[in-house]
Amino acid sequence: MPNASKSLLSYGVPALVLVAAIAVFPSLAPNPYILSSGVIVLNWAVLATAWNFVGGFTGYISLGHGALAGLGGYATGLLITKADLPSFVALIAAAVLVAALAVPIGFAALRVRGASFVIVSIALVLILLLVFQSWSSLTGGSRGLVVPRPFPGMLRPEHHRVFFFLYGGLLLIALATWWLLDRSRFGMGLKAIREDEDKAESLGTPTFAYKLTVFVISAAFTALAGGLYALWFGDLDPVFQFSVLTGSYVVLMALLGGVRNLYGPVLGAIVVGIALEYFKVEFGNTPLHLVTTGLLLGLVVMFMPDGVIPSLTTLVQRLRKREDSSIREMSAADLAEQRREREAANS
Amino acid sequence: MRSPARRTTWAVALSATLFLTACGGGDDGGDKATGPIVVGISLPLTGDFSEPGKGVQEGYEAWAKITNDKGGLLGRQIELKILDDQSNADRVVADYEQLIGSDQVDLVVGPFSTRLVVPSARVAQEYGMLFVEPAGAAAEVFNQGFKNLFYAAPAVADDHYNHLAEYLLALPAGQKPTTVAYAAMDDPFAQGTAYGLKKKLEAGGVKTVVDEVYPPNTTDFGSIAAKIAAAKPDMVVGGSQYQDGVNLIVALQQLNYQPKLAAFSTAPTNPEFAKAIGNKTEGILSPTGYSQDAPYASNKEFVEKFKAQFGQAPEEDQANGYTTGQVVGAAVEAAGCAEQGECQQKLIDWLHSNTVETVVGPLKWDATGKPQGAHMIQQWVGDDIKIVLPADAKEADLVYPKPAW
Amino acid sequence: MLVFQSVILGLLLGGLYALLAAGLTLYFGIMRVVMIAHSAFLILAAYLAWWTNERLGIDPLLSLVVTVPLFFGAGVLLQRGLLSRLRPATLTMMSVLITFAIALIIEGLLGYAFSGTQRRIQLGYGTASFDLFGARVAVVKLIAFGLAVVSLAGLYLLMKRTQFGWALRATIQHQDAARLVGIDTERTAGFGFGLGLATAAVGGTALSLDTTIYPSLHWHWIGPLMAIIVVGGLGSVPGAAAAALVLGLAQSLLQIPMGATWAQTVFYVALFATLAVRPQGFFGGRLAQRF
Amino acid sequence: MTLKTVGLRKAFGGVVAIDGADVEFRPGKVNALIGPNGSGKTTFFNCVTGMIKPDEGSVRFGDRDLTGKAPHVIARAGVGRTFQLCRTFPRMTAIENVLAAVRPGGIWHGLRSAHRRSETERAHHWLTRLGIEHLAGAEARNMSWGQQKLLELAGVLMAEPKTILLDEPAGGVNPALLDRIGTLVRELNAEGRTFVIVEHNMDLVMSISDHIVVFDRGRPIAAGPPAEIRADERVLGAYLGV
Repeated sequence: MPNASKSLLSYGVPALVLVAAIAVFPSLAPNPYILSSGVIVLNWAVLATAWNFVGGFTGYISLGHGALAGLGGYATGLLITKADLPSFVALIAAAVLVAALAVPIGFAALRVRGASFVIVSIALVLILLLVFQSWSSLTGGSRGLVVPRPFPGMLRPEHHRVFFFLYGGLLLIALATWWLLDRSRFGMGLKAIREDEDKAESLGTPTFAYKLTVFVISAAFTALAGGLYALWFGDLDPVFQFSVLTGSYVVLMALLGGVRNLYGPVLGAIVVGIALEYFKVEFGNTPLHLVTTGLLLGLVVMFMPDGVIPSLTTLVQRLRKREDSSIREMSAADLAEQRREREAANS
Repeated sequence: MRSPARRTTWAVALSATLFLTACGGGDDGGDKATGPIVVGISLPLTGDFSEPGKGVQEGYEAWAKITNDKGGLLGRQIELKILDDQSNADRVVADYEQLIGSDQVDLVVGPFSTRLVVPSARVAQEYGMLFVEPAGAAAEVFNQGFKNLFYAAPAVADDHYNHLAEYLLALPAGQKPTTVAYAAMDDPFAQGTAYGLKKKLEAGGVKTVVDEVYPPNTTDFGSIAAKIAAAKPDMVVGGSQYQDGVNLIVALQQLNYQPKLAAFSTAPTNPEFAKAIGNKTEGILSPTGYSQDAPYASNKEFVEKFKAQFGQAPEEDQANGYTTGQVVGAAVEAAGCAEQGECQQKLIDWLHSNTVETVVGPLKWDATGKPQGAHMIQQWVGDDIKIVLPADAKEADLVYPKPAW
Repeated sequence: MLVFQSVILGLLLGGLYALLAAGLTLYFGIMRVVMIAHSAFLILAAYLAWWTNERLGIDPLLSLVVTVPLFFGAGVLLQRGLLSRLRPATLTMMSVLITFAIALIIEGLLGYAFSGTQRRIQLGYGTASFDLFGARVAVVKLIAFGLAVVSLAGLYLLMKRTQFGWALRATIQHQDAARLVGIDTERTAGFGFGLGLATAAVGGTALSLDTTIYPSLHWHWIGPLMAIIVVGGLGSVPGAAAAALVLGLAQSLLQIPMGATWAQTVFYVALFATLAVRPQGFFGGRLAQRF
Repeated sequence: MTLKTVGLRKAFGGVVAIDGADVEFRPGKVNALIGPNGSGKTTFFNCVTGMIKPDEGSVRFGDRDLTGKAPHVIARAGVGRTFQLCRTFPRMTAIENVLAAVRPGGIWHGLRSAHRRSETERAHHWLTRLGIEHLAGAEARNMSWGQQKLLELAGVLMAEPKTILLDEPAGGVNPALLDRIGTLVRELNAEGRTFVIVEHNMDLVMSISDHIVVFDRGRPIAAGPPAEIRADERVLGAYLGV
């Protein structure tokens, strides 16, 4: 089967590169700060990949995944502090909880088509912010929640290294799941929903159940990323956990990298994550970050809805083709060949 | 069909390289013993806390300049490295991570706002650094078990109103306020001030009739004011930052509610305050940790040189930044060192067992880094705000009941 | 007494919600677009009013002379230049993203120009109030309410009585049919957007009279507004207005037992409940099916 | 398995699109549904296939009540359909377009590869049958209108429906393709599939259908074999607006 070699090349090789990069990065990082930036970038990568379960497969855009991550973080923290669960048990339990909560949320958001999903996703961020700020007897409110260290006494650089690998593992699991779905019948149905929901339904795809299922999977991975962040970072504050900005960065990353490709969101996360960190170090933070994010998001949506990287590669390919043809001497046979090709493509 | 696959491969490989190289550029510090002492600070220069953040920044800058003009610390010049944390907790951690791990600064001092102090103090703790901070006044800061943290101000939030509580509880039964309404921002500091007073007054038998907590972004105070006005308490206490205090006072005035006493934290000491509420400031009380007129030795110098440097007199935020500098400076001079490593523990040990003279008076700390003092109480009298408590520092007498606003 | 006071406050607030929700309903009617940036423009208008007062020392209400036409133009540009260029297949999702991006840009620029500090207009009559059957009514709140009512009434008359209003309603109800009877739906849609954004200009000025503003404040408006148009049923302006008054009143009354923060959740509870139980809304509106 | 409706009614606001329609299609035959523009044919299709919920009345397929069921339930019950303006999945290849009609039953089944041998072979079979096998790897959006129409039909057939509803199969296709579609419908019908066709092209309708239902103002006004319908004055009246 030609498919096998294709998928080996397009999925296998990048996977090896990614695994190798994750494996060697901590030993190459010159100082703990760089390592911690690496953890942050991996966190983005997991979030963007988790987001892409919904965004990439079904075409439904969520601006509220930041809230699901925040929920995962708070659930993890609260299960450790209030229920005395061991850190990583709490992490898993939190992901299960958030996935369970995603069912009613998805029910409200996905029952009708169109913008209601986006609206619910934004509303989710705003309402969770309100609730977590106000319910201070449980969440600590604006005072924040301190999540106990999973490895007490571990020095900070070592702590970063451990979490870098944990995040790396989570990313690989998320990618593997995405790949599994992508090639499955379930995934085919989801992609059909993205292309034409009515049509998919008329062919017998239970679109609502499919959308809900994939939303729950996405929520679970997002919650895992958020929970891991809580364990790594240690301090949760509603204002930052339930920020609209988190969701918009994730959307930007996924769209930038390309939502139709397994590695698109990872790529987007690496580019945007590093850029965020770089601009912060070089220029400090100004409200212009918002402006830049907004502009980029607008540009991507208006001109490159398939993602910047896919669009650029198409452009490069087109340019290269043109160069090829101008440099090479054309024979009549070549021209005839080209014409035949074009006709075949048009017929 | 091979080209899309190859494309993806290249793109991933490329980005991985990018990822590795982009992260490769950390610079190391210069000569340790003779070069300048680099002090790393992260401050909210943008975002929710940008206004006080900039105030604290001026305080730090004034401290560096004044100290450097006198020859620096241990004969070394002070160099400030200030990063902006956008009022954001993950930024503040990344900032200190960068300052300590990548920029290899010699000392770090604190950011602004309680909610940023705890995460950043933990970074400092886990790198074994001393952490003196100008803003973490809430009780939470001191029960995290930090051993490296010192709050460079006279009192924590809960103790700000101590002098006022004493005064009120000492009043004869007929005059003593019997009912109080509290409205506090859901912020560890602001709420701490109001609840500190509430706890003491309740213990003294004064009844709480309204107890409202509002989130930091509240802009409409109509209904909270309505509730307070309807309960007609003798006294209203606002646990406020700045704008929320102004808004609440305006909303109360719109309802024509006239309490016998009104106390608000922070807002009334702001220079813009009187104008913001249309000069209807009559009798409003506020605790303050700093006064330009305070008689402490270094304060005169501070006010004078600050005016020369920035063209205006320092406020509390500026004084807090300056005080932090003074505390760190004193520790460095005493320990005779200022770099990462063992020296940090020496600095911490020295501060735990000594008193430091600052522009807000002598400061000493308990084992958790909590300062042992109380705030002065100021009151608006005419067009000016004057110290009225404690008795030994007062510029005017406390007016009670306060005139109508 | 306290209840009565809260009812008054709730109605005054509901008026403003109604005006802003009317704008949001217009956009949705015209293009099935959920305009996330609506409240960002609201805050922008409030900042312009504040700035007018701060810099020029004139009454903030006078800024309307500039902001209303300005926003109208911006609305037309937004529709013609951006939204009408999106592919119809992905219009709903992408238009949300575009308007979301615009909201971010406005918030960022406001933060850059005026910093994140909270601002408030200081008016001579800022604390003035009068007594109404035992409740205190602040003059500024009444002015804001008056502005909202006058604009809503103007909008209503425009929609019902003018040629343009007919064209707009025809475009909303059936774009193809409207085109068949010779209405330039493209142009009408552009003007409709301008009109919607003009409500944000009026609303922002009204808002600036009595509240503190800061760049990220718009998030605290867009949530309730989205809830209002969903509960109202996404169809008609009256539906949105009714939902606005009901929810505004509910928020104000719930503040008595629940406190300010929890009371805000009433909007989101209403939003979720409506979508889960009755997606077509509670106040009529035919468009909700495809929402 | 007879597809029929009883007293079906659907109104949009004040406009009644279907007004108490009782229709019964002949099983195993090619049925046609004709009527002037705006007589409610497409709305009727949408009600039958669950895209729109009817206000009143019922839809029955054999002994199953399909009234108000979700479209995918109706599809799974054995009623397939095409759309008036042909709809394919534009950014999926032809073979994927057909494979999308495979129904996973259960979780494990759903997680299996979408490109399993047996199903891929079946999909290729349908592409070959409809004469577009050479385009199997092409994305639908790059195909011509006629090719997309055939592709849409291939997808519907992949789902193995017992009854197939075609909404204007002749719309916008050239005469050669029209012939092919006509032949295909007859062939597929001969293999035991029931067809219901909404169509304006009277030549096609008269040549391929066994039973014709005429719609006017939201309800059937006549039904019968082509010869009978051709002679019916009411039908002429409906078309001419008399």
